This record gives sequence, C-alpha cells and structure tokens, in this order.
Amino acid sequence: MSVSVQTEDFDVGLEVAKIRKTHADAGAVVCFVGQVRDINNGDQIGGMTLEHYPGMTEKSLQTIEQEARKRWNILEATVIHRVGTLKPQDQIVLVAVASAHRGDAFQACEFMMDYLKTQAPFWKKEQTEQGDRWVEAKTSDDEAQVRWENTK
Amino acid sequence: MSVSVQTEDFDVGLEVAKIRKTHADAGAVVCFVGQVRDINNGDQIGGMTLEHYPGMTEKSLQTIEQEARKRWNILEATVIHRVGTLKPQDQIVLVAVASAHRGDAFQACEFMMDYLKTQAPFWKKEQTEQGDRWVEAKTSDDEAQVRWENTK
Amino acid sequence: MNIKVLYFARIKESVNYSSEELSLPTGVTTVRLLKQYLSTRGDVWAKIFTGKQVVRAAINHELVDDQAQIKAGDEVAFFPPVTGG
Amino acid sequence: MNIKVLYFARIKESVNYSSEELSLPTGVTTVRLLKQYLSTRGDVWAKIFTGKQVVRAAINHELVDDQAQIKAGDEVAFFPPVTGG
Repeated sequence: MSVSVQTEDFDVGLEVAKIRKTHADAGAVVCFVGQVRDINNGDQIGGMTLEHYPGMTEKSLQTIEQEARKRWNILEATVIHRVGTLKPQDQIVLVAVASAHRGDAFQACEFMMDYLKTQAPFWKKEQTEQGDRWVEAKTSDDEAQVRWENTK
Repeated sequence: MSVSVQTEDFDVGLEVAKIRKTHADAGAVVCFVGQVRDINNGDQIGGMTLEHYPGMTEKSLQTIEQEARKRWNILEATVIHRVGTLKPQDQIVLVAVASAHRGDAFQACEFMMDYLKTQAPFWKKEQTEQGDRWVEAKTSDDEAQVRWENTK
Repeated sequence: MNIKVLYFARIKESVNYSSEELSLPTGVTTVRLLKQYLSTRGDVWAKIFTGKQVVRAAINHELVDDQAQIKAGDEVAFFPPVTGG
Repeated sequence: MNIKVLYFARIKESVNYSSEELSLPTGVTTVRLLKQYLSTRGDVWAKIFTGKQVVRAAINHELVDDQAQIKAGDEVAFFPPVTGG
C-alpha cells in the first residue's frame, strides 16, 4: 500500500507496473486517472490551486484504503494526489488497485475514488475569466459515496 | 476508438495518455490491465498460448465498444488484446475509457471487460507440469455479463 | 449450398481441421441441423456436436444460437466458450 | 482548556487565520459549542459558523460531527465540504 500527496506529476505506466509486478497472482489491475478539465460549470478554466490539510490528508487516504480492504480482496493499492498549482489537462489523482480477479479491483477502485471525493481534505480553487473561485462540493459525489454504506 | 489484436506488448502509460490528451473535457480515465497469473486452479502455470478468430475478434471488440457507447457517455476508448505465446506476469489485455465524469468511465470499462470475457473469440491454452490444457470458461464470467442485460 | 466452416481451439484439435469448404445436403439450413449433420461423420464428431460440452457458433463473425439460419456463402464457425481477457 | 484550531480554504480566507491556539471557556466541550463560541467573534465569524453553508470539522485528523467531544490538547479543524479527486 502506498499513499502520496505531492506537487510533482506521476507516471501512470510506472505505478501500474509497480503493483502488477510485485504480485504474480494479480490477474487484474484497475486504475483511475483524474485530469483537470478545461471547462467547469460552463466556464473556461485557466488552472487551479489545490489546498489540503497536511497530516489529515495522508491519514484519510490510508483509511480509505483500509476500508476498501475490509470489503474486497486487494493485493496492492496506490493512491497519489497532487496539490499546488495545476493546469488544464494536468493529471490530478491516481488510484490503482491490483487483485486476483477483476471484480474486486473494479469495485475497490471506484469505492476509493468515491470516498476520496467526499472524505479526503482537499479543496480546489479554480481560475476563471471572472476571477478565482472555490469549487463547490457536488451532491452527486455524496450520493456516490452513500451507496457503499451497506457494503460495510 | 481504437481496437488492436497483437502479439506485441503494450504501454499502459502511453495508451492512457493518448485518450486523456485528445480530450480536454475528459475528467476521468479508467483503465483495466489484465496480467497472466502464475497459478490457475491450483497449478503452476509455465505460460500460455492465445488463439483467436481473426476478423471476428476485431469486429467483436468494436461491437463491445459500440454497446458501451449506447449505455454511457464515453469520449474515447481503447482495447488491446494480445495473442500468441505469453508468460506469467505478461500483460494480456488493456481496456481504457475516457469520460467527462468517473461514473461513466468505471461502468463502461467494467462492462467492456465483462463482455470481452464472454463474447470475444479468444481461447487460452495454458502450460502446466501435467501438460498443456485448454482453460475452461467460468460461469462467474457469464453471470458478470448477464447483469448488464437490463442496462440496454 | 456451399458454405465455409471454421473450427477453433479444442474443437479444431479434436477434428483436426481448421477450416473446410462444405457442400450442404438439402435441408441443412440451421446451425442445429449443421451440428447434427457433422455429428454423423464419426465418433470424434459425434462427441463434439452431440456431447455435453457447449459448442458456440458464429455466422459471418457474429455469435448466433442453434436456431440461426445458414445461407449459401456463409462462413460458419464452431468453438468452445471463449476464455480471453 | 487549551486547543489548537485550524481553518482551511474558503473559511481560512474569510477569517484570515490559518491556525490559532485557543483557551476555551468552561463549558465549550463539543464541536457545536465551539462553533457557537467562535460565531460570537463578529459578523464574519457568525456568517461562517451559523450561516447556511456547511462547515465540516475534524478532531485530530478524523472527520467528526457536531456532537463530537473536544479534549484539552486536541487539534480541531474547520473547513468547507471537500472537493478533491
């Protein structure tokens, strides 16, 4: 299990290869890569700044991974989240999960993203032509998280 | 949309970057990577040979992608499946899907893998210490596919 | 009518054919009837086409069931359940 | 009792504090009571802690609700709903 909060970019191919190669019994790796979109709520985005709560962020990502392990058979998982200044089409987050079989890897990866979106202390401030603005939390993200409640 | 049946290995990082970078509105890329496991049904696997039905294979992978597009908002998708001789821990299949939002990408990627497992004409023959044997289809794969029937 | 028949994987190995051109007798117009016709070729064929193991079929690169109609010039393929991915 | 309080994102910008050491009056023993206490500091504080926008809280790096107890030495954080990922 590896968790990282960093300003630098990450290498998707390298991260997937890492968790795949350390487990000869891993038949499946599912990975999610988030990218900064060039448009949000109809406005052109020039870039964004990601603030986080150092200490709590790492702990919360570790908790998310532990919660996933309680629910599914996971051989290995990696979470990388960038902070600081990002431009459109920059990579922002990676969640990769290796399992013996694909069902566990798909479920665990989506679960981890849903929890990360609603539990991990990151805040986005985006630059638009009308000035900077804090991104509002989405109720659809809360709903996405709630559906896992009965899988505990 | 890109479909490839090939003997050569593929580069996960490159494939994810390709579909991400061509779509500035793609907030999410979900990718599945399948790896040859070193053990199957309790036996050590020395390697495997993948046979396919040239012509039908490509058509079937394209159909799977079209079926996914009917169900979810997909910006781009890539399917690569290797054939020929593979060793344990070789990469065997990649399905990558880019969408504006993560829900579509997760669902479409898992759907495509489930359909590929039950519809695309590939057959594995694995080498064990007791000799070569054809891999048996799993009923769990049929069940995984059937659950998408009511999403048409 | 004339058709092309392909065999794959375990079935190809058993019948020792990968493909053949067939001139079908009148009345052999569906996948089910073609399976019955092929199973009269001998023990190996009977075991495959009337045995317990599932045999899947495709016509012109599309998966079909046993009721599917066969037309002149079709490419019909027989194979075990697929195991890719 | 003494605690540390941290503020993040929009709340940090509004109150113009990122962190402070606080000596709490007797009786301020839960997140809800701390919010009420902070809201007496002035309009900006009242708007944040009694307004319509959701304020989330964490104690010692764990998300908590308004009923959570505060102990001496705790690190309490206030922030808007998270928007990472």
